[in-house]
Amino acid sequence: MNIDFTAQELAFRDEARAWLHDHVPAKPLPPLDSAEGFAARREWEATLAEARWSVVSWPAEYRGRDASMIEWVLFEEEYYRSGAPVRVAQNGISLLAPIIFGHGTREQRDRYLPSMADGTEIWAQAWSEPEAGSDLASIRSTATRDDARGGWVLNGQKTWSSRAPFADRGFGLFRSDPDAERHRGLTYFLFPLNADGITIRPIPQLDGHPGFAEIFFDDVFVPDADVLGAPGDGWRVAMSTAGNERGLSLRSPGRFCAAADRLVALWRERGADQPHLRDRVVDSWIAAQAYRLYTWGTVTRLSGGGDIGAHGSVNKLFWSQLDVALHETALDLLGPESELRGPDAAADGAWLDGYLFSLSGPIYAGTNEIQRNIVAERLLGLPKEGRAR
Amino acid sequence: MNIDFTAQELAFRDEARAWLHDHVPAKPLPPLDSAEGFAARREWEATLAEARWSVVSWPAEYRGRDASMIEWVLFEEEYYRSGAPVRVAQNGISLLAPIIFGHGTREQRDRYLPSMADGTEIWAQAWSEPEAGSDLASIRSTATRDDARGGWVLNGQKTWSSRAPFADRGFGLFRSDPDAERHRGLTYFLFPLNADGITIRPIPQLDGHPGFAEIFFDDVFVPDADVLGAPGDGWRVAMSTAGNERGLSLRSPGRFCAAADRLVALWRERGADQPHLRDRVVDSWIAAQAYRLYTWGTVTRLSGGGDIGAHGSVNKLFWSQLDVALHETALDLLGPESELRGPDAAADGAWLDGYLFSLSGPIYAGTNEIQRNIVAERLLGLPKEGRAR
Amino acid sequence: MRFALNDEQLAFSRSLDDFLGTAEVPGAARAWGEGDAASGRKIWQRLADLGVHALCVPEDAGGLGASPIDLVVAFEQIGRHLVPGPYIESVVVAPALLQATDPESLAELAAGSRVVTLAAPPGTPFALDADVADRVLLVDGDELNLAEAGSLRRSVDSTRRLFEVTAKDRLAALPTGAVAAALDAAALACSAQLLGAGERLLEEAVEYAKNRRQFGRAIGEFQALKHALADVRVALDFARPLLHGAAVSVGSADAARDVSAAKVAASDAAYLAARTALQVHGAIGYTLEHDLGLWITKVRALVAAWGTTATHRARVLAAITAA
Amino acid sequence: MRFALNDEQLAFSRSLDDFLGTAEVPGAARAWGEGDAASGRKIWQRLADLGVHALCVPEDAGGLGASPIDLVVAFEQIGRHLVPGPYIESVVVAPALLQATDPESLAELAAGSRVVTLAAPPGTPFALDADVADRVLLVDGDELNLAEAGSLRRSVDSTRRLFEVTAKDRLAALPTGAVAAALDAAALACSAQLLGAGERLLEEAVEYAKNRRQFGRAIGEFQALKHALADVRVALDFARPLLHGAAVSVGSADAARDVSAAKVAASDAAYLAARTALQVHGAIGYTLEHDLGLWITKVRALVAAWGTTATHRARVLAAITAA
Repeated sequence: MNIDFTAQELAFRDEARAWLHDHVPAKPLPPLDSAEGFAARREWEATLAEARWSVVSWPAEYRGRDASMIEWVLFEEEYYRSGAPVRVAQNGISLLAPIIFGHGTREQRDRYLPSMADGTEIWAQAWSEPEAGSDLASIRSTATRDDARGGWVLNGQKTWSSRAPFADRGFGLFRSDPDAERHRGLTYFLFPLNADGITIRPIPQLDGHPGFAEIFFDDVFVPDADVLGAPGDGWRVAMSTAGNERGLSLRSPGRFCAAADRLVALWRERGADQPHLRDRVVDSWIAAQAYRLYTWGTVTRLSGGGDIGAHGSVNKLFWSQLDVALHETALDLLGPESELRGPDAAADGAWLDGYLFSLSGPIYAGTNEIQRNIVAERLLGLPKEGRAR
Repeated sequence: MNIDFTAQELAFRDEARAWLHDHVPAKPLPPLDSAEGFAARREWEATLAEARWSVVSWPAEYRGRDASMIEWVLFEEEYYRSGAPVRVAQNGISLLAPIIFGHGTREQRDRYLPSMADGTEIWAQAWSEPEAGSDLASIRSTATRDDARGGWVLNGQKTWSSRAPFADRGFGLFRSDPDAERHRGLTYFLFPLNADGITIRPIPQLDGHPGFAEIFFDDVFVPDADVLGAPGDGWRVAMSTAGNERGLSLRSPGRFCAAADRLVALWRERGADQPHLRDRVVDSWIAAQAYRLYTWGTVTRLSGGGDIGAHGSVNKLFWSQLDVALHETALDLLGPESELRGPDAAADGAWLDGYLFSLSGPIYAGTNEIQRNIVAERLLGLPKEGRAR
Repeated sequence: MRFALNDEQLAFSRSLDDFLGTAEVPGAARAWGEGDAASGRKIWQRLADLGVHALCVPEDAGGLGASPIDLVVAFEQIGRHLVPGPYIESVVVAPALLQATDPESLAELAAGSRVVTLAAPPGTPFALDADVADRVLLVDGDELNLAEAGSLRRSVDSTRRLFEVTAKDRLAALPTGAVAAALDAAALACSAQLLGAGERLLEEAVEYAKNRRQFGRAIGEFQALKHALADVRVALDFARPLLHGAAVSVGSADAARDVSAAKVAASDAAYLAARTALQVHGAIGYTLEHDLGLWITKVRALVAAWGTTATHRARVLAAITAA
Repeated sequence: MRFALNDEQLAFSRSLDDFLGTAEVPGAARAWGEGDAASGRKIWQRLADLGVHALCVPEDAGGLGASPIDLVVAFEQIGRHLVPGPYIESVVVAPALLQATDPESLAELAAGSRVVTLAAPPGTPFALDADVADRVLLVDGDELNLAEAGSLRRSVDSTRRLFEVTAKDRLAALPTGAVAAALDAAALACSAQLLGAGERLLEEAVEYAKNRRQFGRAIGEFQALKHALADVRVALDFARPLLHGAAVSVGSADAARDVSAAKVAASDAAYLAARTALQVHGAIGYTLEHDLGLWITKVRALVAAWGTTATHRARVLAAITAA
């Protein structure tokens, strides 16, 4: 058991660190989900891509560096430690790209991956529907076969589509066989968000920015070339583990370690007369450290051919709770100023923004209630009893 | 709205305080659930009774003082503040006596209440059964009619009978109609614990003392005179609110206020270099204060003819959690000494004993899971879904 | 001993609830946050007509000289309905501070025709809604100053418009204890506001849990949500008596301790209600379109207002260890 | 980077688990607590035969000179199976402290034929099981003393027999850092014991929840219990990597920080497991007849042993704020 890295891994990390040190914007960019913030981050994606840092784990032919999972985690640690901007291309890169690599045609890879890698096309996910929040399988939006045109016609409504207000393309599941039950008869589609028949309605979040949107589909035609995997096989395609390993399940520990380090710095500034907060500061740091080490364990297992499986739920429960607790502690340290937002506030308002963002953690990508059910039933073997939300 | 007391109430309180000040044993008695501790507490009950402080809220003819509910709470505050011993007669006085007053015959009152009041007969409850922990209505112990002898024959097994290892008499529900469903067909019996056919098996608790016992019934005859209420009506009798108001639901706030005061004193001694515990000490004190004030609200409502109903569950959830948290905080203040028990430990081991006792709070008298169901369904009106333990 | 609201207090509470329930307050609060105070001012005036603004003004100055209990009743409704505006400042603090220096203003305050706001660092570093106030004050120790509003600072609660202030003219040195008493009354009112917000959040979450269906049943059937909501009920039920107890003890030696205990408990209970309500609602609760977010962000702001819970815990500790 | 146990470590763990699973340890632990050490001594010797006692003894002194990872593996099984006796003292601390002053004793320690116990105030004020020890030590700062055992003190964990000690003869002044390193190793072993106890408590609770029926179904179907048990799984899963990380960092500049982080997380996770297991079992878990109580009381004792969580949190804070 060790946490030592090869010379190659260390060289990779050092190169990333040096490049980030030289290139990360000195001033924080405008908020991610504002028009300016989105545009500024597109540019940042292009800058990353130019130096081949945007998709390090992809193969070289698609602008990657063939980085191993270890190298990917090391890169992410450096990325967050450097204070670099949140990645606007993240949903595409972490949720969609693994599916395209695993289930897409050669043509689909060539058509979509390069523009994803350099930020010219930003992707938004379109999973949830108004009546199917956490219950993904109860999707009602339809795909009707159109043999004449060689494709499908989409109708219905998606919601909670992150990034959709400013993104270029979307991906999601539609019910292509109206007679099939729940998980069956779903098909995975890719589509441009400016297609005829698509209407986007941005939804402002608690922080005031439109982090997500509703997408309305009114006879939207999608050619067969933009079906990912086989028609009717969408659920299996979407749930294939490849999509989770480097995405939400294996959420980058660098993010929490960097936040914990900032919290410790805040404590150094303001903790002297707030000793009652000591335990919470320490516990946040310990939790971030635990998450980092846990991730190395996961990487070891996955590198050895293992599957993340229901452990992804353990992972999600932990980081989502850590994230809320860490930001709550920071706000308590800020005292009467904790309600302030924006550039006049401490750390340019990053603590409050991070706090508001953290509140979505226990909700999205499967509520924590669902994750606890999964842990209890699949890892502990407790009996089922009608799945809970 | 006020928390002012009448001259009569204040005089009552002052009299109690003065008497307790003069009579409470200087040294703590041996543990309640040891033979010596039990015997010493019987004597203490007699001392209380002699001065008419053992059952203040009972009518004068049964050695009480006709104290109002307000006076009773005041007495309890003084009792706990004085550091007086835990009452060995408590189960009888708080659980059984209200039922005897409400449903018993004149003869039953005359036969049982005086000896309960002076501690010559200590009562143990016999509710639970091995297969019916929290699910009280699934009682299997039987009562079979014996017309010839004019009574009933009890068979079966009860468990978790507090005080049973050293007590004199028991009370509990038995299934008198084998064909009736769950809550129906139960009858409320009183019986001597030394009756023919009764076997008591003491069960040692985490603290090493036999706080409860199993009671085995093997053809135990009970005459009709010892049926409380009508045969078959036992569930209704047992659940009548009278039994809860001054018992477990309206658990004496004096107990928690006295414990919180002791915690604050411990903090004064040891808190200086443990500022990280500040919030927990303060929160325990605030919670005890909240419980005291909440109780005055309940007393106001009950005095006005109101019913405690499902608010008893709110109450139980709060005090049981407060009690655990308060004792955990004390143990943390004690640091490396916190594991010590007995007379050599801080406060004669009272913190650790109190801690172990507090752990039973969320379990007994209906687990906290059941209490939360009751609050959710009866107070919040959320839909039922098969009752949980 | 009678520890319950009396019939007049219950009727007062109901009259405010009835009015505010039909006043489309969340819309007014949103507009208020965007600088359009018109609807908010109408509500302000109607609440003044219902007697809210006169509560803390002595009878001989044209007010009601009401008890702190009435104050708690009123501010619980203000919190429950998300009423925007400098109520604590104008209704609670200003009458206490201006009594000596500007007694004539009290009748106007009582009538709702004068809006006063103030900052009182360190606990209250900014003046709420200074742009709609007729007068901006700055309390500096025992000194009362007329102040000038500076730039607008954004709060997590978009309906709270905070302004920097700088002292302009010194108005008076207030008698010892006057500022402390006024700020205690403010903290008490803020606690009541938090409790009202917490009650509303619980109510909304319960309603949503009864109606929202997932996996083929109402989500309120799932035990995890039931128990989380039950815990909120418990927390609120035990915060309320502390609030009422603090109101009863105003003027006594224990007032500061009891107000602080109430602020701590009301903050924690309301915060638990907010977190739980958000989790029950899921993503919809995370949108600004749904009114829930207005209450959630308000609770976040108020737990740190008029003294953080840390400050109030420290005050409780000082009181209980001094004895 | 390979952050997982290797095959030898897994085999070692399994061998201990297999033996202890058949050794009727809870019965031995009960007897041990009552002063009858016979069965406990047999287990002691068998574990020595399996290599446990030789782990920290250098190879040239007749030991295995094993890695801290192996130590963690062994003590997790000791905690999991509730093995009574001064293992941390004899297996971990004594070899480190006696290396300089009494090198001959090391081979006997490694063979399990010598039992050593010790006190090291303030974190470890009493000597465990001094009545069965061949030697009692007292660590006072950097000074190592031979000590005399005084009276028996009762622990909440009836299988922990604590003795007061007084110094008799001064043995040596230990080199700077030696005591600290030995006590860190002890805290690491204690953390592993806690994690093992926590895993066992979870396992017992899950089994009980699957089999115990109430209200017509297995109580493990109820979401409240499911979620409580899932939370325990999460807490244990994230304590384990801290333990392994601390083992890896032994000897580095971060060792003290990492050991303390592990002790905090293992204590909190094991304590959560204990509280949850008790709540799942209900009254039966509250009886001494059921073995569950032995684990519950042991966890309560160990969270305060070899440095309380407060002490360890303070050490983490000092380390992370010094940087």
